Amino acid sequence: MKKVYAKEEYCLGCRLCEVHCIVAHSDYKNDIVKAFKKQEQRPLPRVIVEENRPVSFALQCRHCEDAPCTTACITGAMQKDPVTGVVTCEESRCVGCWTCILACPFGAIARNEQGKKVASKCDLCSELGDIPACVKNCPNAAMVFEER
Amino acid sequence: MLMREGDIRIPSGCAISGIMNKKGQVFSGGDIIKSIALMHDRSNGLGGGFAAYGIYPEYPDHYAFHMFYDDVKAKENTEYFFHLNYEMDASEKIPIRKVKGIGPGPIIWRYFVRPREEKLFELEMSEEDFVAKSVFQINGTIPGAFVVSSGKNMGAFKAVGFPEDVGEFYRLDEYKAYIWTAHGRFPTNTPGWWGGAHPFTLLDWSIVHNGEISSYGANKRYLEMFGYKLALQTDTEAITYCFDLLLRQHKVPLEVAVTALAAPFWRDIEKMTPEKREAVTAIRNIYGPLLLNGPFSIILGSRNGIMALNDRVKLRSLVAATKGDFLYVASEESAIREICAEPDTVWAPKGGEPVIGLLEGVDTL
Amino acid sequence: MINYSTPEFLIERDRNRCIDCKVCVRQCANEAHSFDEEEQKVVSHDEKCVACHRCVVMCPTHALTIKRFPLEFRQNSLWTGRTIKDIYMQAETGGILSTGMGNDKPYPIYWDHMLLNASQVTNPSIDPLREPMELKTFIGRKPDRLEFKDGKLATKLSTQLELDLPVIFSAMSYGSISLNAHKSLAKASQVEGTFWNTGEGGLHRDLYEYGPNTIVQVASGRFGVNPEYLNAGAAIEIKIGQGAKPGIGGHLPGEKVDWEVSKTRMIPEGTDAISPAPHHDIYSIEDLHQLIFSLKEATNYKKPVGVKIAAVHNVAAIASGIARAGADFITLDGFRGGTGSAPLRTRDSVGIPIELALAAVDTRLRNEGIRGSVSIISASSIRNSSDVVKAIALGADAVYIGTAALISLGCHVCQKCNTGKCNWGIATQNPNLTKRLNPEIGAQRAANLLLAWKREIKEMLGGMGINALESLRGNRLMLRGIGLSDRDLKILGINAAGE
Amino acid sequence: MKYVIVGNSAAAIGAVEGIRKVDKDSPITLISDEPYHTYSRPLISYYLAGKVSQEKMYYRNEDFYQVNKVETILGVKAEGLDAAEKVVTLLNGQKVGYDKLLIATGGKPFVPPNLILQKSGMYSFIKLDDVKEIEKIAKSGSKTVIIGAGLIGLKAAEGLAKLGVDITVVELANRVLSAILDEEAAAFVQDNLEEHGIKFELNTTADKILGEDKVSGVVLQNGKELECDFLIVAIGVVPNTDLVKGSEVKLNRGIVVDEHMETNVPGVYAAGDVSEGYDTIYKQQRVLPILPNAYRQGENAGKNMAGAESVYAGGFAMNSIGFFDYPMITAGIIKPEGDEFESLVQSDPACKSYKKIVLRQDVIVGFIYLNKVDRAGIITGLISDQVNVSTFKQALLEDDFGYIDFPVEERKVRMLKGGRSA
Repeated sequence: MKKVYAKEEYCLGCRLCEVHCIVAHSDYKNDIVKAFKKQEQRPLPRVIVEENRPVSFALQCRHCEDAPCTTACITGAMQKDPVTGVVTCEESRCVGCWTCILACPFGAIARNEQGKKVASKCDLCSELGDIPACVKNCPNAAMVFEER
Repeated sequence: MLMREGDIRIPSGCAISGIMNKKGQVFSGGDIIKSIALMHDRSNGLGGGFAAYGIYPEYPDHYAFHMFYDDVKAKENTEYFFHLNYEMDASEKIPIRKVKGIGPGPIIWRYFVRPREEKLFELEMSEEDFVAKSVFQINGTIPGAFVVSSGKNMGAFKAVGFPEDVGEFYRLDEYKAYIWTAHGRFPTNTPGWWGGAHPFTLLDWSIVHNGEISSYGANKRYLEMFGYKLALQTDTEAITYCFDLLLRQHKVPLEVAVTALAAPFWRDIEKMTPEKREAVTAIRNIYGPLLLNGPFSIILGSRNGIMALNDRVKLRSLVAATKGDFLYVASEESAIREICAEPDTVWAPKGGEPVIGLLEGVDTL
Repeated sequence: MINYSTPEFLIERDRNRCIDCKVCVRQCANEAHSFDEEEQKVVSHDEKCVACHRCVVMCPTHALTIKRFPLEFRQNSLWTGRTIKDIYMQAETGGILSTGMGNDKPYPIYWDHMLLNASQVTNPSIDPLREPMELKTFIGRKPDRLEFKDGKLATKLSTQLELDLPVIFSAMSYGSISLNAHKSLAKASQVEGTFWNTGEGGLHRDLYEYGPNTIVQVASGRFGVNPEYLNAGAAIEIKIGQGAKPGIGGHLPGEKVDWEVSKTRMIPEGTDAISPAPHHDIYSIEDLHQLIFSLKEATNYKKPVGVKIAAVHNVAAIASGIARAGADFITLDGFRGGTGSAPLRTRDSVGIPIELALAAVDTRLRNEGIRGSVSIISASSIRNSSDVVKAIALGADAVYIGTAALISLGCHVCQKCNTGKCNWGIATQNPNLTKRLNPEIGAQRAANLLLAWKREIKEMLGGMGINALESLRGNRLMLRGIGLSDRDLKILGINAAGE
Repeated sequence: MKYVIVGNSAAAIGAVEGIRKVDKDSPITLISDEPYHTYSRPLISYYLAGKVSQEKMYYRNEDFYQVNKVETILGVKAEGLDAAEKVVTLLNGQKVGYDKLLIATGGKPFVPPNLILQKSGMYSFIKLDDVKEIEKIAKSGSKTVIIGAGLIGLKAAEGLAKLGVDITVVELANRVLSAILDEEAAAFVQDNLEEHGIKFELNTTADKILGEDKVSGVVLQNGKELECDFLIVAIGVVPNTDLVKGSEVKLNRGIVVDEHMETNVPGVYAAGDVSEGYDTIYKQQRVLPILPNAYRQGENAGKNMAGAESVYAGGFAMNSIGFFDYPMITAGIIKPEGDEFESLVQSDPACKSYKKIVLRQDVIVGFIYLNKVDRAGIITGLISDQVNVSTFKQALLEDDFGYIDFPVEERKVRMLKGGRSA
């Protein structure tokens, strides 16, 4: 399946991927300013920028084949789509037990505790039906979305 | 007063025509006049001319200088120049007949001369280089004098007017030549100076040309490095010198000269055999400044034959035909059929592909 | 002591648009933005801004604008703000004023005083979309004539550089610019069929694969010069001078000499790399002759060897000497040429415009009948394809582009190359900054620039009724001057518009 | 091929999904004594606290059985196994034949003899039915005693506290969550629980239950007497091996299986809390009663039952749990004994955070994260992959520890691989 791969040698550490991830998962998908200023509960970025200058890179869910988060999930909220391979968290079923956080070897799942506690993770922007927002908006092509 | 050729660059469109007999049989100028006359509309009455080879069998080894003089002073100065540098065996007014379409012109004179041996020895020059240098000297330093032609057993005849009138004016029906070329001119502006009419000649070379080459500036500056003085600033002059440089001075084969002037495209060069590719690449690299860019069709004449050539994208018309020992080339097919109703073959040469007609027994122009 | 300096630029932040995402904070190497923890807001510091626009371009909400700082001195044509500030700076530091990029003074730009021709009626223009349009260019020594024996070519040509367009990336050393910038230019050269020049800092091991598209430079410091290096490139350029600083050497501060630069330059890590003003083995033209032939010997006469000089008053005579000393090409670098670092006064006051130098050299070499024996590469201040066309018409075989190439990579011409804080990852060795230039993107952009210029040059050639570049080269009839003195026109060898 | 699965929780569901990855069509019969659609047992405390509805407890969508072509026999207990005849006998007398059988009966509460649930008001806290009963009696102001301060006991306490129940937790060990926390961590957790009104009696347990038919109090071994309206026994869970008792299926603490999750009886498999499995840290077969493990064992068993070759590589203890929004994640050996271990500890009372990482020869074998639990899975991953962390040991406890701290090559390989593959 197509996944996002980081090219750390070109990551600027600018964190625009985080900004655009937030926007893509907000109610204002085409308006950054509103996504940040109007939305009461701003989504968490689902991409993590790790940085230890000069090295930095963006990391998001690897959508593992055996996805430990899905086998660990106590509610069945975390599922890997058998067709697309995308691992998503059905937030209405998630109870915020964080077993997925315990299980994810990439540390790619975040705790969203703004309202109902839910696990927040990369969904490859499946809803937008486009290439993921982080990849699309990376100013330096430090991420690629491709089949390997 | 309008500036004349040499003071300014004047572009022009034209008609050209040429006839040769490959066996060297001479024939009268009547046909070439008829041929060029048919293309009357391609000229505008501001210039016409002819070159003829084989017209002076009585002086085969003399350089026949055809001269225009604005005044007697110019004639005297030039004749003094000849006196210093040449043995002169004949000198006469070129016979003309009054024609309605030809206005008042310069003093028209011709001389049959041979370079003085001591001069050649003194300057360590070949006869031809010496003559060429003389042409530049006369044109460049004697006010009011202009060399119309300077080859052996050949001559150029030109004037301001329509070409058929020019032919009649010079009584060309009375001359016999084995090569005739003709030119009818359509300059965009000209003061009506006779020297500016075509053909342009140097030594045996004569050129009639239709077109306007956009590479003129590049060609000119390259030629200047080799000592040419482009007094007239005309394409015809530049083209003549291009051939002179390549064929006479650098002694490259005719096909090399053609390759330089109407080079094949790189995309075609890539498909050539390695050996040919190397040679053509070298030609384009070294002689690139001689590439004639922009539209042209020319007929290059020499004592050995003629070559007709189009620019490499064929932006000007050119048609060729054969009939027996005769080779015809002209801007329009009708101009050939006018004098040769049923040619053996007729074709339109491709851009950059020369039509070469050589006398029997010679292998280059 | 109070600091008299005042900001040059004003950073305007639209608070209605700013989302405090801190992208600007992370992007500014000059620290012109910071995050105020107490206020939980991003704030700006005008005095640190150099107007490189990195933050403006990166800001996801377009909340930032940079303006000229509105502080005015009393109007004075002689004592301008810039003049006054220079004095403050020197009074404070006692130092030579240093700067980057090329001369920015309002001297005449001759390119803008020359106009090109086009065909009308008597001569058809040629449509490059329908007809072949050839830009192939050869750089190298050419014989006066070719000889043929039995119809076959008998002349052996010396090695020529073959270019698909008459534009080469000019010498910018690894050290003055980043490895990623080098990679970008090298790759773009390969893609578009031209060359790039190492500059005087050697050739990084990773770039040897681009050797067939590389001109390696030998300068007074001889950094990175060894037999392998000389043989790695397609041609060698001896750098005598640079248009931005004629008569001046170079100085790469030790902090830019990291491990990779040190390996490439063959000098200890962290030491200053000082290029002497002259080559200390070239004090005369005959010495140059010897170096040219030493380099030819070292490369088995397989590589064209050129010489780069700054355009100075006597440039035509010097160029003639270089041609006669055996150079295969001469690079003329005009007084607007760029630099990674130069003394301000030298940059702005020494040398002559390339347009005049180029015309003078071409004319001189033609008058001497030796123009064909040497190629001329014109460097400095080429901004666009029409400048290229004008340079070729004046007589250049090809042009070098430096600043334009860097702009294609993102340079915003803030003139702070000398600080090593290039926010675009170009003129810096700071690993935090160099990674900002992704050489894949850089190569694409630089190649796109060349491609675009190719297309434009073809359009202009076609318009002039020319379908091969050699018919434009030195064809000054295609140029007309506008607003030039008779003297200028004479030196340029062109007529005035309307003539 | 006919598959029979006894059980309806994580291991059983894992087995269904495992079988269906290999065999799309053969019939599967799933038998459970519980009458419900598959649900998540850990969610019963959430149910009790009113945080999830019964529908939201479903472990898989309602069409799960249908989509996976599973025939269910729910609400009927499987009573006996005749391995020779390949037949499972149900409590209602029905006999179900199989070609391949999976026993995924899970665990059952361990109840010491003196606490046998004979009076009303005494409950376990394992199944949905347990909380459905508790729900009826647990009211604001009512009192309860919970025996056992393990995961189940404390989850029950949290759920009841939210209903306003007065709670005392009794624990025999010296600390709460003694299986997964060391003393220092346990103190943090206990403090937090106490802040929410839960009382503790440690180092003791129930001695005697008071009340006639109905529980009215507990007398502890330390002599204290606690009044209560109901009592929850949450001492522990043991494998529910009733089905195979008396059969030739070999038992240790749990059902003994090989790396394919197959028992000593060919065609009979076991997975989940009922079985043992390889513990990669202790390097021995153990019962690992945790949900992720159950699912993986079940899935693995399913694949093998369907004829694929699949090896269960083993697991180790790991838990993520939280009380009153105070999260904790632990795994492996958390209270090491012996010279071979090294412990890295960072304790920050101001942030109520605690981190402990236990290493054995520079390989992580266990950890405790309290409060700051983000990205804990990276450590779990390092445990599973037995990565030697000597080069980046110093970064492990940092707040921003991540892949950036890995050696470059290790990082690139992991990230480029694009995730774990089966």
